[in-house]
Amino acid sequence: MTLLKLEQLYKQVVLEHAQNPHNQGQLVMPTAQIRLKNPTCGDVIELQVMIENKIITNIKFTGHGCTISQASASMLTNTVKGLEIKTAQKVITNFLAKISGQVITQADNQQLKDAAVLSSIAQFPTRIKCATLAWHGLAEILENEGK
Amino acid sequence: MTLLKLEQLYKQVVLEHAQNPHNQGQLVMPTAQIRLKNPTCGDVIELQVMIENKIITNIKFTGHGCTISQASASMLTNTVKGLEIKTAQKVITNFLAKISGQVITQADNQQLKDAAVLSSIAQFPTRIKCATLAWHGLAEILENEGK
Amino acid sequence: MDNSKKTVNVRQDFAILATQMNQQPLIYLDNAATTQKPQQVIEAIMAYYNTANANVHRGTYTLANNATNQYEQARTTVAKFIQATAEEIIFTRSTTESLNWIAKSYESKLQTGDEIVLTVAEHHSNIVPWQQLAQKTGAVLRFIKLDQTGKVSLTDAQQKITNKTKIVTFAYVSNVLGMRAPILELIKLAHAKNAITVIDGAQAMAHFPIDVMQLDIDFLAFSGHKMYGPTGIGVLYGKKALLEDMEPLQFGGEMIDEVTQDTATWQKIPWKFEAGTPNIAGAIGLAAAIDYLKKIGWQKIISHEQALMQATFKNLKTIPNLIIYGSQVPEDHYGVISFNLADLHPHDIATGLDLAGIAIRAGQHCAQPLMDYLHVLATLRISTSIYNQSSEVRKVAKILKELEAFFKS
Amino acid sequence: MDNSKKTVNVRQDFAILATQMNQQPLIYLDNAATTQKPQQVIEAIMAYYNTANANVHRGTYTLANNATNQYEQARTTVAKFIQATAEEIIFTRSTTESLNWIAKSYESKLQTGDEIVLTVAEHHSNIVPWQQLAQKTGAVLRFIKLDQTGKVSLTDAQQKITNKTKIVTFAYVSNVLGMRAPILELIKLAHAKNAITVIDGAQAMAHFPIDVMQLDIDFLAFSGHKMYGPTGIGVLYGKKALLEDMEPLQFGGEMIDEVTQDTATWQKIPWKFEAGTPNIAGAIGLAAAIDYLKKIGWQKIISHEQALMQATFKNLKTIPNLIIYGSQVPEDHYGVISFNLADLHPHDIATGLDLAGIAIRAGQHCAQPLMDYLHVLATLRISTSIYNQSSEVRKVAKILKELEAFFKS
Ligand SMILES: Cc1ncc(COP(=O)(O)O)c(C=O)c1O
Ligand SMILES: Cc1ncc(COP(=O)(O)O)c(C=O)c1O
Repeated sequence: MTLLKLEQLYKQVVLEHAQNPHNQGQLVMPTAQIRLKNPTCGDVIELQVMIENKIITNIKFTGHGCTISQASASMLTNTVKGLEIKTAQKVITNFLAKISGQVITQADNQQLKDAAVLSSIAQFPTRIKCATLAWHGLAEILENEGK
Repeated sequence: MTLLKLEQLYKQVVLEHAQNPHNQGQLVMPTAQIRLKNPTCGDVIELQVMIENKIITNIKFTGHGCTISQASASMLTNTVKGLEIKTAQKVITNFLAKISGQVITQADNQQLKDAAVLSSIAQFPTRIKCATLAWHGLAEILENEGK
Repeated sequence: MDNSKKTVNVRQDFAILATQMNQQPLIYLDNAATTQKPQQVIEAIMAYYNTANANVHRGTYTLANNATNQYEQARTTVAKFIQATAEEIIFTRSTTESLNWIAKSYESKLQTGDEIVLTVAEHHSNIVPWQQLAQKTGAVLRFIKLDQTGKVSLTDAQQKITNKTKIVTFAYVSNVLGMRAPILELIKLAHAKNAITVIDGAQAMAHFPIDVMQLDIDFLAFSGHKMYGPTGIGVLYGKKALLEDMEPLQFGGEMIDEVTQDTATWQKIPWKFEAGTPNIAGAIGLAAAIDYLKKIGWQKIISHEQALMQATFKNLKTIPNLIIYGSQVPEDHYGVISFNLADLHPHDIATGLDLAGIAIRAGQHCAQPLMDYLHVLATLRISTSIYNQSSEVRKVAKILKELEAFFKS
Repeated sequence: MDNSKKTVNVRQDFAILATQMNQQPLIYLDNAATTQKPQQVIEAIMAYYNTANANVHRGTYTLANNATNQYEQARTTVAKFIQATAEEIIFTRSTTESLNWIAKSYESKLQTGDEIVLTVAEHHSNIVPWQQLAQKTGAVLRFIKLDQTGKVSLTDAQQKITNKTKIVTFAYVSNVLGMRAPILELIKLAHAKNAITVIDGAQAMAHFPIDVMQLDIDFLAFSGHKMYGPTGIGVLYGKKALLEDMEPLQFGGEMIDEVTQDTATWQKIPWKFEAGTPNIAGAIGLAAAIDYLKKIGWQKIISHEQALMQATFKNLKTIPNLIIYGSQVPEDHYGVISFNLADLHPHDIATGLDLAGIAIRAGQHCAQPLMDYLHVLATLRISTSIYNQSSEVRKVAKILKELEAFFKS
């Protein structure tokens, strides 16, 4: 029974992202970057982005952390690469809404790509911080860019 | 019933000492003095003593406070005036013992003079501080003298 | 008018009110010192310990998450109570600690010649921290006087609050006179000179609603135990920008972002101020007290307390040699009334009342400068709350008369 | 060996142990963060509020006198518990506050070039206050290393404690490694150089008796909530002469002797440190926790905890890829054991355990410098107490194996 619940949290796609993270590494010349920390567990993620003409042309991350935070960062980079700032901000808002248990439209859901599966975390409140760490970080970067 | 208990606390002799305190005033040339304060209620007593050849040849007090603290200071001065330091210390010890509910010998009791009646305060723990303020002050003076 | 009917529901919530003191039914009239606690508050504390106890902001397991949620929910409850946001609420031990933290944090911000303005009616907890600040920085304390009715004098305030003023601080309600300071006017005077305002809310919170936004309060300090909450929990409210500008006062677990052997960085507000394990049960108990007040409702609380103050005045006024300090108008008193009876010492009177089961305060009420100002050595003080009833103050007046006769005989 | 029989009496006292977590019986193994509270403690708090609640050191009526007596009696209980005198016991909020107060009070006593010696295994609460002290005074921090088994190295201590050393401070028991510092030797080294010793007792008090006289401890800090007592109450013990030599850290009601508008004088120790209304119910609850420990008796506590640590080791050792940090000898661990499982992230493991009702900690345990020193990012930590039983640690081991299989598949 415990394992069943665990499988619900760590879906295959989550484990895959964690084991083979996408966009891991550093950008040569990022236009913005941020360092994020979950002080409870010590997870650290550094996000670097390249923004050109209000479009996220590249994004990478480094750091270490639990399966959820790593998979979530990997999914985030996949989802937002190539998006305009405004669109990326909408996607982040949708992701945060979904993960806190709200229902979003199917179109919005599709836009989340793999990250959509992370919504199962809504049932595991102790891990929401892990799943949203990178997303909050990107939101902060984009807010500053928008200014 | 309340008044009965009150009478027990404020015996006639207590009220008399408070209304006509003995040895109130200041010494011209005290050999030692102390200022005492009960921070709960603001009572203040200043004790002045004249000690010659290890004898308390004179003692006076000033200050303001409740009936109990004034009466007690008045009784103290009456009781210890003329005593040797050592004897006065023993008297103080006996007084403090009696007021905290302990039994003392009849001889010791007589030596307390009027102050013996204050022992009824043992039943009124909220007022013990008032009744012992001056006595603790003299104890401190005598301890320093003895050094 | 007897309002015992209105209060009977409330009294059931306070088990201690059914006890005896010196073989008499307890009449508790020292609410300005600390209020009694309703079962709702005691049960909230018990429930926390029996179902959710864990340390906060640390554990990754469900129990710890529950504890953290309850603790942070308590912060939100406090914030809503005064119309603030949760990040502006710091949990402290007490009003005293809150005031000390503000004063301490201004050590790096004041200079010789700066002035701190307070009133002559402050509680020691809102004097001594400022004395210390003045000693450390060379700033000067300036005391606003009271007018003849005991009100904080706005005329004098206008004199005292100048361009030199950096901080204006005062008790919203005096713990001796029970009177309300002209808070709106004082804050306007302060802000006109760019001074910050520090409000000692200790005696206000249980009696009427406070809206920090509308009053434009910069800092507000209060204690849980004076508003039906537990001991050991207090609140420091500060405007977001001001709190962000303040350095933490204590250091250690929970308030930390990152630590190496030689350096450390802090969390955001409010957590940067809460070093170490906080009084979790205390915060939850305070939130329960606020819920309790809300359930009764301000309107009911205020009308009950005003009626009671009227009854108190009416009864005390039947005693010829009794002097009431401050305003002679019941409506000016928020739960507190100080007086003396002839030239009898308050301590003796309080003992007489105690023997009749009546708990009222005699002394200086941690306000020696005000005692000096009023030229009294000490006073008696009745302080009321939602569970007191006019039959109780009637009994006080009756016993006072008996005591006067006893001591004068 | 199953010691559930020995513990069954104790478990009844903790209502929370009968609750479910994630549909599983709760197994609480985060006792180093905070312990659960027995009914005896919760009831002492309730009884205080329901029968004796009043403010302390102020009122002249019987109820206030009762409250004051209970509060001061709690102080005496704490004093006896560590072989101190009542005037040497100051009630604070927590270990963290106690340590901050000591560090703060040495700001006026240290100079550039003075050294503060601690160990690399300290909790943030025993690092950051000293960093602040160093920044303010120009003093330097020096960290004693651990030997290969995780013990505080006496060889290194001899190097680090020199004539420049003014303060030597360390956790009696580490909250990560669970190991006991060589307290007698360290204190002797410190005193030989006329340095004062500050002991962080947070993780020690619940596990074995401490005699401040015999150990010649100068200052000792600990928290009620880690020894079966309530949150929001801690203790600062200091030798009488040292406390008398310290200035108060907070100012206001209760700690005052006399106040005028511009000056104030303080009470004697311990009261000069307790400004404002203290956590009265917290102090009484802590005393009840001490009475509870005494009733069970140290011998029983120690033998139960040792047997449990042995069982914990035995069970964890059956997992091949599990690394235990620090000593590999169960007897060296006082209620705490940190470990990692293969290269799995502690956070993921903790979630898996949580789903099985098991509450253990994953993370850095407020000890980042120690994590750096051990070259780990985070660890898992089991911390036990008098109510845990070997069947519980057996279940932990079983689930750990399942989790390893799950994450490795
Ligand atoms: C006006 C005022 N300010 C401050 C305080 C101090 O409150 P506490 O003792 O809870 O810190 C009190 C209570 O005694 C008070 O009445
Ligand atoms: C060794 C050690 N020191 C200090 C502390 C801080 O204790 P508190 O949070 O109760 O102030 C802790 C608890 O986390 C600890 O384990």
